Amino acid sequence: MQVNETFKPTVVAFCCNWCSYAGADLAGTNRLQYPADVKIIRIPCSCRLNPLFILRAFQRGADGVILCGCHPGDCHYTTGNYYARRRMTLLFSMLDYLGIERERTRVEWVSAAEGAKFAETMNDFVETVTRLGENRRLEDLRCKSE
Amino acid sequence: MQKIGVFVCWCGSNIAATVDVQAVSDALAREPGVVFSTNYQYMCSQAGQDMIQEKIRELGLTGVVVCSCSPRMHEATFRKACEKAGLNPYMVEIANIREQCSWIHKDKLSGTEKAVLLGKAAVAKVHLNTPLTAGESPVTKRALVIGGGIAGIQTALDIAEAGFPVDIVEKKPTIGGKMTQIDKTFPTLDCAACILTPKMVDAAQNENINILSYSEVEAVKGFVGNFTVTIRRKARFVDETKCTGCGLCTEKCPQKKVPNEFNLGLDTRRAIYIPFAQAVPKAAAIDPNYCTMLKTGKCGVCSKVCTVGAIDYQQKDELLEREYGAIVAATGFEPISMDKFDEFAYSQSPDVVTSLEFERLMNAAGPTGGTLLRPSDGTHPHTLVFVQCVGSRCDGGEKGKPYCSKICCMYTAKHAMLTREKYPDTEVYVFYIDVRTPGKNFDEFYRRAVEEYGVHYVKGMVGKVVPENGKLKVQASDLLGGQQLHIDADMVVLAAAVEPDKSARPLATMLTASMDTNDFFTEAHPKLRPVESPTAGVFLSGACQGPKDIPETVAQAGAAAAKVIGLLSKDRLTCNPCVARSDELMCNGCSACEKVCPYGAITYIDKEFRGPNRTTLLRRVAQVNPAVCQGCGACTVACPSGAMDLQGFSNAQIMAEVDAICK
Amino acid sequence: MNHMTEIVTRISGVNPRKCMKCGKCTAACPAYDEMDYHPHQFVDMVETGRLEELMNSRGIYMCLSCFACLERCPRSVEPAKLIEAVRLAVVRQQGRNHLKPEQIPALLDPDLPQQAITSAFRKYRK
Amino acid sequence: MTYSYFPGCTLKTKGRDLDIWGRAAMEALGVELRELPQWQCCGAVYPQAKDEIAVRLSAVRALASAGELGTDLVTLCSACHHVIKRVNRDMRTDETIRSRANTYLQLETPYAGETKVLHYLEVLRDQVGFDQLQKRVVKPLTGRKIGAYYGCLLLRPSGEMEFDDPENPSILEDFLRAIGAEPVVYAMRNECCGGYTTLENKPYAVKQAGRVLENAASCGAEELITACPLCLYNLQVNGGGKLPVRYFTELLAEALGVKEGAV
Repeated sequence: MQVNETFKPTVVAFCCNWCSYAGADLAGTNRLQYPADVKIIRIPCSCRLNPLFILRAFQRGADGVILCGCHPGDCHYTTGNYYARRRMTLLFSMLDYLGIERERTRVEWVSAAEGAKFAETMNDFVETVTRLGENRRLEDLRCKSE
Repeated sequence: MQKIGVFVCWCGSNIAATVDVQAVSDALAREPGVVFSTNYQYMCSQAGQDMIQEKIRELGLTGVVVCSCSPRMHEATFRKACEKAGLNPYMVEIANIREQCSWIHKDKLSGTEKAVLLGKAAVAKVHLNTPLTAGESPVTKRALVIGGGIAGIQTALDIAEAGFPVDIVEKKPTIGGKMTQIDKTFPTLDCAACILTPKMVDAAQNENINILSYSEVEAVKGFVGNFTVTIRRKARFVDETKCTGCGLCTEKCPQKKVPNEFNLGLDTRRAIYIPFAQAVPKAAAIDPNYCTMLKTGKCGVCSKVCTVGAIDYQQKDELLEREYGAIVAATGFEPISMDKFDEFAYSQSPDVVTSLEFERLMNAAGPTGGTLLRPSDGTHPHTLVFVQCVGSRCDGGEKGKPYCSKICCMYTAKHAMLTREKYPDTEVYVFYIDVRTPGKNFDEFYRRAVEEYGVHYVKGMVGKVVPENGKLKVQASDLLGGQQLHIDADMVVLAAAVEPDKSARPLATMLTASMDTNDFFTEAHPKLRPVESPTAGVFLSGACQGPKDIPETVAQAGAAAAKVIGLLSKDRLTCNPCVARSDELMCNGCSACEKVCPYGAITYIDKEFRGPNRTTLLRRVAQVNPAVCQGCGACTVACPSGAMDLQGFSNAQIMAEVDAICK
Repeated sequence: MNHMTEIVTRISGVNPRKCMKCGKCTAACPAYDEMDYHPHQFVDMVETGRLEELMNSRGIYMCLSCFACLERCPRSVEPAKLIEAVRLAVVRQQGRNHLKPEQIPALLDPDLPQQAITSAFRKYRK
Repeated sequence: MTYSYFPGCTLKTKGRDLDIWGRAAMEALGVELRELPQWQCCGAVYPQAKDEIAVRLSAVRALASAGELGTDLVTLCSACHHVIKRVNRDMRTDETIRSRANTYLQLETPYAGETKVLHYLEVLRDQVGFDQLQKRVVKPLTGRKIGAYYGCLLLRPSGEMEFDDPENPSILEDFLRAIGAEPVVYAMRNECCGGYTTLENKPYAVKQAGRVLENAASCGAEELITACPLCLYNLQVNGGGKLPVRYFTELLAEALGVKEGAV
């Protein structure tokens, strides 16, 4: 497969405040490198992630979206990540139906102690998304100007 | 339109080395609504904070964006600074350009580009921020300490001393914990019982302390300042208030074959027992697994001999529900099981013991009355081999623990020294990987064991122990001597790794407190908040947070008590204002949000609304209790009508961030 | 990294840097007395690149492949795999077979299971 | 119950007894062991090097052929079990080895470690059940004090063999109890007997076999059992006859009353 060397994907990472955002901070503290294409948005819990946010990201040209939360059983709010997991399963199958490759979305559990896992996950995800190339843009037909 | 000020921090060279801070502040200056943008060496310094405050006053800023380190580090600092200058603290947003940018990207060009984007997202968010005011909640002025070892006792005593009532919940029939089983303490060699038991008595006599022994925490509800805890008081079949602790029943009980857990099974006790002479409360308990009366209904000896009528075979478990303002976890540790380490023949020979068992064998109140005898044949051992790091410092797998258990080097030196002191005719070998003795007078202690007491310290490990003809043939490496040693030993003592008590994990789940992969409680900050759990109102004391010796445990116990006292001395607590809010006009009363709320913060009320033609109609709408809501946002996604939103992380705010990043 | 160290770590899939020098491998080794270098030294010599000495040592043929070192290593360093890799690095070189077919008849014993010969061939020659 | 059976080369020659009694006993227990139609020597030692493919192939062939028959694969010799079990794991977990082996073999269906490999003793413990075995014993070995000799290959590396506790195994002791004997636990039962070096360094093999037997005898064992032809040879020949050493299948056949007819 041909890989466009200059293609820089836009990757949005939603991180829960308690585990994954702290995990991302830890990756930074340990100077673990991952591509600058990843931009993190802090949310209080993975269950705060409204599927609409992901659709919006794909509408606006994101090439990949990843949700990181606490490990099952370790949610700061006890059960939030379970809700997130169920919601994302449904959303991902819908995205698949819409023609967005399954690999462009991902859910990972990253604890506050897993700086290395965070960096590895991001490296792997960006590599996957880069390999897939530019995403087709989700468009809301009602909003189309012509 | 907001008037936004942007402040880009260099963090010395931490940010400035890989991010062109000037370019960032220049780029952000061109964002809509930004009226001021600058960069400075240390935004968090007094001078930096002064600059922000000055600009708020001078330009009448309505929003502030600080591009700096993680909000987990200094969000509170900047919010406080802005509040002092008259800006609502929730009008501040942090763009994390250190941990999530400058520290992970080496290329300055892409680092700068990303920093600009993160700054833009923060600016976009601030545009939609609204001033928030924190609510308040009352504080129940009573603390719960879970675990009655030295950590729990010290924490409780310190809290009680400050005048607040404390309950200690202890799962065993007596408080005291592991320290009661220890013979002498390093590096001073004073007797553990002599320093611990007076503290146990103090706890029992302190009118602010209520000891709930033989009890376990069953459920925890609520939040900081307002916990409701269900405690199971297990049936001890003895009325604690009547029992005088005379011990007659424990002499007359015909069931003599019960392994004595206090002596780690090295001897036996009766089915009705007082764990040890100085137990607190000094009251007997019946072991239902062994009591003939409870199992078959035939016996009743203890009831007949008890002069105060304290025996009650009908006693049932009892559930208590109590309110607390703060909870301290002090669940302590256990030595790991030696099941997976049978290369040391622990299961094959009674003369291979763990260090805690060795404590009992050396203790005057132990099974041998303080004379060191081999458990197999009761003879005096001449050659003893101590093995350190059994199960500590192992990499992964279920076999051992990845961490250093911290206390083993010192207690092994203590055991070796005491053995040589009491029995000069013995040869004592200690096999070590490293001797770790950082602590006051610790290394001196270890050196004394070598130099004055002639303990043979050998750098190396034991690879196999073979029991043969009454001896333990120890095969070991002597790395400095370059040889494989074969020692015919009489006893082998294993310094087993320590692990958190098994009750810690379910407790952490109840408390929603976080744990590391080894089941130690995680502290809120590894350096700056070492005795607090990240969950507000939950504090950590002793070895449940990590391996610790007694002085460290007591120090941490006191520190945890100080934090609890600080909390309980407040009458009201400021709540997190970033909580869910329901738009009553949009709410259709479907209950979807109520079902996903883990805190029960959402209730429904029937509210009057103005209908058409001057009618009024009652509609069922959701209401969030801001003191109970913790702000997870589960309800906001569940809400089908879009009525529920989270303040500080609203749908619009997050969408604005998404838009700023993807374009 | 030294070229031979690289070959040996690749063949074995072992990371000698995980070793914490506790010496449990050497303590567990039943063939200690037969060896000139010992398990913990094997690991150290691979890590520090002293492969030449190791490849010329008699000890590498004395390893029983009993996996006691591997089983009991607290850091999953697996010295047995390193030793096998060093042995292979030797016998894969032309003319460095440790066992030659013409040696066999003299070693035979009527009761010897052929498993012993097969395994010796597998281990000591290419 | 029907299993594919891989006897291995030694069990066809010098270790014939292990095989004959093993089959007779399983037949008596109503378990069918079907010898694989075509099998080759497993190689006798597990190739630890990650880049050795050729020497893994005969094990893969046996595994794939059992897989085609849709049966679990039973082995009896410790060495064969060790090799086949570990190669199977490689095929399951190591992508490089899997793809290279499949490229070599050109099997109709590529093999990826699907076959379950069982040791004869695991069949006895988990399929027949030691309690059931006990009921089928006609001549219990009452009063015989027997030490189980495990050796190294059955147990280690425990993470891959998943056979029993590597430092405190119990399967052979439980087996001995089931056939009415009194098991003797001794620490050297999982230490190597030195059999591999019998060609290279006979004096050492003699010394190490002696250590094992000495320890077993001192703990009260009057005879030893093993599942490995090389261990048996080494303990018998190099051990100097201190204790009788037998295959465990011999005692099993004896207890089930099928020993005489089998030979």
